[in-house]
Amino acid sequence: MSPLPAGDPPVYAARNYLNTPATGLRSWLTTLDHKRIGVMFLVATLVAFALGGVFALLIRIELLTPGPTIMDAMTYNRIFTLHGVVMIFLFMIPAIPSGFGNFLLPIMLGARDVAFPRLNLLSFYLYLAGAAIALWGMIHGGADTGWTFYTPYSTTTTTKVVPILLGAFVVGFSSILTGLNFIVTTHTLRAPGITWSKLPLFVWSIYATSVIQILATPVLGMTLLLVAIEHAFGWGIFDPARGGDPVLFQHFFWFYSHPAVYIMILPAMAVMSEVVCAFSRKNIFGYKAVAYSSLGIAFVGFFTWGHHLFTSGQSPYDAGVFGVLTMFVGIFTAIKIFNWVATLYRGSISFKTPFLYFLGFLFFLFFGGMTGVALATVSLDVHWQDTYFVVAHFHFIMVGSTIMAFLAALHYWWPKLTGRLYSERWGLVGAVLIISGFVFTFLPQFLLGNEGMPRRYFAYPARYQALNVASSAGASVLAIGFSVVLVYLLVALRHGPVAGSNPWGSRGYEWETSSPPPLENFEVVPAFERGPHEYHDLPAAAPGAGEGRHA
Amino acid sequence: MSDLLRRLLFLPPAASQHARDVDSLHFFVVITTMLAGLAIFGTALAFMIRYRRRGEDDRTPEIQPRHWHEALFIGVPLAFFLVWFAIGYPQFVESTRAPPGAMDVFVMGKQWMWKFAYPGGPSSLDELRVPAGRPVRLLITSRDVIHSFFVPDLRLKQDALPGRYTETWFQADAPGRHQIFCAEYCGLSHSGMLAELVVMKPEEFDAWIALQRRGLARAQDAAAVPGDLLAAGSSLVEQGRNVAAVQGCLKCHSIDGSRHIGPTWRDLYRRRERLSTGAVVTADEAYLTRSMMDPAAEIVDGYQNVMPTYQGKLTPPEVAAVVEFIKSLKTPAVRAGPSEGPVYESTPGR
Amino acid sequence: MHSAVAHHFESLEKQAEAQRLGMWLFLATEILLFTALFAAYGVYRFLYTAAFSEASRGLETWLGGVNTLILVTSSFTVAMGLDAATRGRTRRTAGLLGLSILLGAVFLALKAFEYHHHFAHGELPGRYYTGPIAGSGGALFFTLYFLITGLHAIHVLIGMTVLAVVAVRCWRGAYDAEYHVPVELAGLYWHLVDLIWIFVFPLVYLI
Amino acid sequence: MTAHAGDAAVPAPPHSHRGRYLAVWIALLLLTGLTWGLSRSHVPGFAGVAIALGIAIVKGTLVALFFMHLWDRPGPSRLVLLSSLVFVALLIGLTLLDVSTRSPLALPPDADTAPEALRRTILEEEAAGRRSPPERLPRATP
Repeated sequence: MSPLPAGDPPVYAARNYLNTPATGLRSWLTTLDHKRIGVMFLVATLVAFALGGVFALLIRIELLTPGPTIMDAMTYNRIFTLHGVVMIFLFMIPAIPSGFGNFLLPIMLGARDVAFPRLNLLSFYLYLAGAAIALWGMIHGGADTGWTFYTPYSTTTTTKVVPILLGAFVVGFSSILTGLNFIVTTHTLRAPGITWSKLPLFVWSIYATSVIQILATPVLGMTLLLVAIEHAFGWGIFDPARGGDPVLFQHFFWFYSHPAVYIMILPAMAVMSEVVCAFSRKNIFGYKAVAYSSLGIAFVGFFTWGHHLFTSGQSPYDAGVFGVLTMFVGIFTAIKIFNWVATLYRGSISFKTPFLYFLGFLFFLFFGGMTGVALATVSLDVHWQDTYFVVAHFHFIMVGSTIMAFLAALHYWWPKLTGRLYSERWGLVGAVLIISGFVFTFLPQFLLGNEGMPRRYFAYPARYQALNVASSAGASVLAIGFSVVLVYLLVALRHGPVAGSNPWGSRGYEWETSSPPPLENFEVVPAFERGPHEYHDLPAAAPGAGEGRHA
Repeated sequence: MSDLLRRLLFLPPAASQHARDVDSLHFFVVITTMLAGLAIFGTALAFMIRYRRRGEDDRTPEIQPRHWHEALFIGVPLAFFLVWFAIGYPQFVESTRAPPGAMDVFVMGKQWMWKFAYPGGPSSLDELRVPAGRPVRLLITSRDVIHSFFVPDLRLKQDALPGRYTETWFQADAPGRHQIFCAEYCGLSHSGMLAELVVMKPEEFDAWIALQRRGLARAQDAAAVPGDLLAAGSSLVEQGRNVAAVQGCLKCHSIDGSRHIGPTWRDLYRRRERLSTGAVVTADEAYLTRSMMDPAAEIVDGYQNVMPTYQGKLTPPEVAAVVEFIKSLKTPAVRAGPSEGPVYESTPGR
Repeated sequence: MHSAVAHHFESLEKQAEAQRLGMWLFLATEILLFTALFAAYGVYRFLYTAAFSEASRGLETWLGGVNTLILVTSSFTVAMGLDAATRGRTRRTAGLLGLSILLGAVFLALKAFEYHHHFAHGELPGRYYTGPIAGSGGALFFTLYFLITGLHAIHVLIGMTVLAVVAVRCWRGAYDAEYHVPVELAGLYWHLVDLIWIFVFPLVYLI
Repeated sequence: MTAHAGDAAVPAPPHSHRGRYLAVWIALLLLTGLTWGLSRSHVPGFAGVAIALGIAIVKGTLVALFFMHLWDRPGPSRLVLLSSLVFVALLIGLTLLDVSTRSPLALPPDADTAPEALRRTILEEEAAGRRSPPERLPRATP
């Protein structure tokens, strides 16, 4: 760490959102403050993440041996279903938009709150309610359908699939309300000076995410409801025995669930655009290209859902249309990757923890994205569909990238959230463990998929064991990494050095206010004259990346 | 070269021309991806070394892209992606359209087995026999939920949809055996839904199928009901074993005492079983018959309600044969000591 | 500043703009909610053309037509109510909204009569279908018929509730010529319910 | 975004829309009658569908533009409605493209759209024993 530059020692804002207007539990649960709601979302999604992580570990332990290891097939089928449902609906979709988005978006716009604070709180309680319904279903037997709920299996299984469907349905409304709030806030509550061309890139990406949330989630909600109706009453909508078309379900499901991948990845890109500028102390290369490519992903992402159906009996014409459109989504991601790398050119790169996660993110995004495009070259998908290759691919692109971004965001904005700094040394240890653990978990799975091991297999032919053991070993490294991060962050919460308003020397608007921010975000309504990613005109006495002093 | 790449990527041996074509695209995709990755990460690494932070008062210039930068960023990857697609899509279309004159095999997936029916009526369970060097068209359907017919060695996969047919085709190079998987999650024993593709020499296949047809004709002559599984002339126990194998009973019920999806049949007859309701029944002929007709009514404690009903699927003689078969699986009660006193019925713990 | 302005908005006008946009976004989600059903309808109508036209011919087209006229009229009265509100005549607004609610109730009553008719003829969704059309097409038509019209009826009920709340507040003088965004938003919702019916009518009854 | 002066913001009594509302209402009533009447004459096939949907689109546009004020109020609201309609078209269009071009064998067995000749071939082959009969779907137990 470099020594603290000359200037005032960092101060912990005495009056901040954590202690105003009150500190009691009641004041949190009834709060309308977007920052507190964001923090509550973060805590709730982290709990969900821990739960999903435990399920993941159980899966990896079970797959250590070709036959039964610690559970029977029924338990295994339920656990991978719950792993998917919890991770996707309760962690990855809400984590960054509802957590960090809620906390940061109004501050980045210089607003005092989101447009509809009551809806915002309602969104949080809908999330809790949906999670509770799903949890009830899990305790009372869970579901064994996989998170994709493919009919007619999902409509005939005897497990508790209806509560899980309803839980996901309710959480969907939480997602819609959050997205609605963000779009209206971005349109109507920007502080003077923040024009559309001076919006932080984080806001652009979250805005694009919100568009998807609003337009895709209702279709999923209706579809899940139809499956629940089908399961409960036998109305025959997707039931082949009653003339229904099970492939139609897959169309509806992926109309949401493919864009949902972008609901997860766009916020990750949002975080990374901020991090790469802040830690290379450099203006973003191609602001417009990066901003518009977010909208491009949101839009074109809707045109590609059929690439999940190449082997499903879908017409070859549809397969062609969806395949070629998928190639175009890849382009928007490529634009971002190139522009981020170009941003490093002639920068001043500081290898703090968030930047390490940026490097991991770049790796997972590149290989996850390229394998995704490879999967869209239809004939290869026929071999890979429903094998571990697909599992590894989407864990790279959705999980790897999203977790990297989530952790980068957690470290980068930790001082803003809590007013304190974490230990950089332990941050390095955690980042190395997590990134390498992730690679070692999922790289073998690409090879398993090549070799032909189908996914959702409780038992497998013995020739796949070596790679499975390798994958499980990687998962244990991953688990250790997450525990390390959890511990040092909790320690930092109490004992970390005081951060001051801008420990990274970032030019983002959110660093202009004190840490933690006051209830109304800014003491006076700010007026910004520069962009949020401009570093060429840094004042002479730059606020350096200070270690800070113990409070 | 391609064999080395295949091994590096853990790809199974390619058993058809189509598989080799797909592999070629695979190698092309992997190589271009790796080269692009090297270029991007190499550049990033160079920047990170060259432009690492040297002091807290580092200043950076503002750099904006020119239009040709962005055009390059879009054009180069798009060109590669479209080339991939232009190779892959025709391969896919080709794999959906069987050449005229291909032999038709009907494939039916059901929980949790594959059934194959050949021209002229013969059928087989969990084993697909085809001739080498001739095109074979598969017409795939399912009887319950969606399954997916997957042969890694042929780079071939096609979902089985209940109530309708999907089709695909292949032409295997040479005699050999290849694994068949179910690739679409279909419930409890999804991972046990395995089968084998046996590629035979064409003349051997012709002989085999002729033999099958003759056997079928004989069975049809002998049996009262066409397609009846009871072959005349064998003992009832043997018939029961056949019925149990063909109907898939043995997929869930072991006959060696090991616990599987359903209770084992070994020593099942006259065993006292605790039901999920708490009641206790003796597994006599009546109970065994009831369990085949209405499996959900009396479930042995600790097992899932997953067994389909066989009402209407088994003829009364077949049911009797299966019961006889189960009865034959009763081992004599073995005692260590001398055979003294009353003999108790063995009640092995579940 | 007007008392209805929340602390984080700079003006009443800005707040109204935000509320209108929020309402439109919500309406977009409603449209997409119905889209899944319309897409299913389109697919099954394509697959079971004959059964769907036969089932459609069996419906009481005149009832559907009358109901369309009723909903269109109720939309008109809501629009007139908003017009009255912009001129500060909120009592008149309340009356017009009340009239719209009444029309909504008539719509639902006719719908209930129609449902009763279907129940009596065994025209029920899915496995409960005992109507005259052979094959799976008839049952699927009625599954979708009940899903679409049922979901629409729920929206009519919600719309009536919203209009009732706004009408009561209008009567009590909560709004004036300057501030009457809630009237406008409730109106938007009601118009959407009308808009969706405008598409349900030809889909279900006419083609 | 620029603020769009809505009716609410104008302090003076705004321009009344009553005449416009009345005209739209009458147009809607007439169009409803028209589409109803045309349906009685049973225009066959696709043309009938196109006419009915075309009239519905005209009616919907009238409601959206005048009752819902998109005519006077440009800006994000129009964009929201238009983009939602794009996605409506997308979902319906691409799923219909699938069913209309899918192999007839992969459609429900009793659908009208599977070409009759092809189905007959299959049935004949089954009868001739060249194909084994497809097993009947188990009816879901009520």
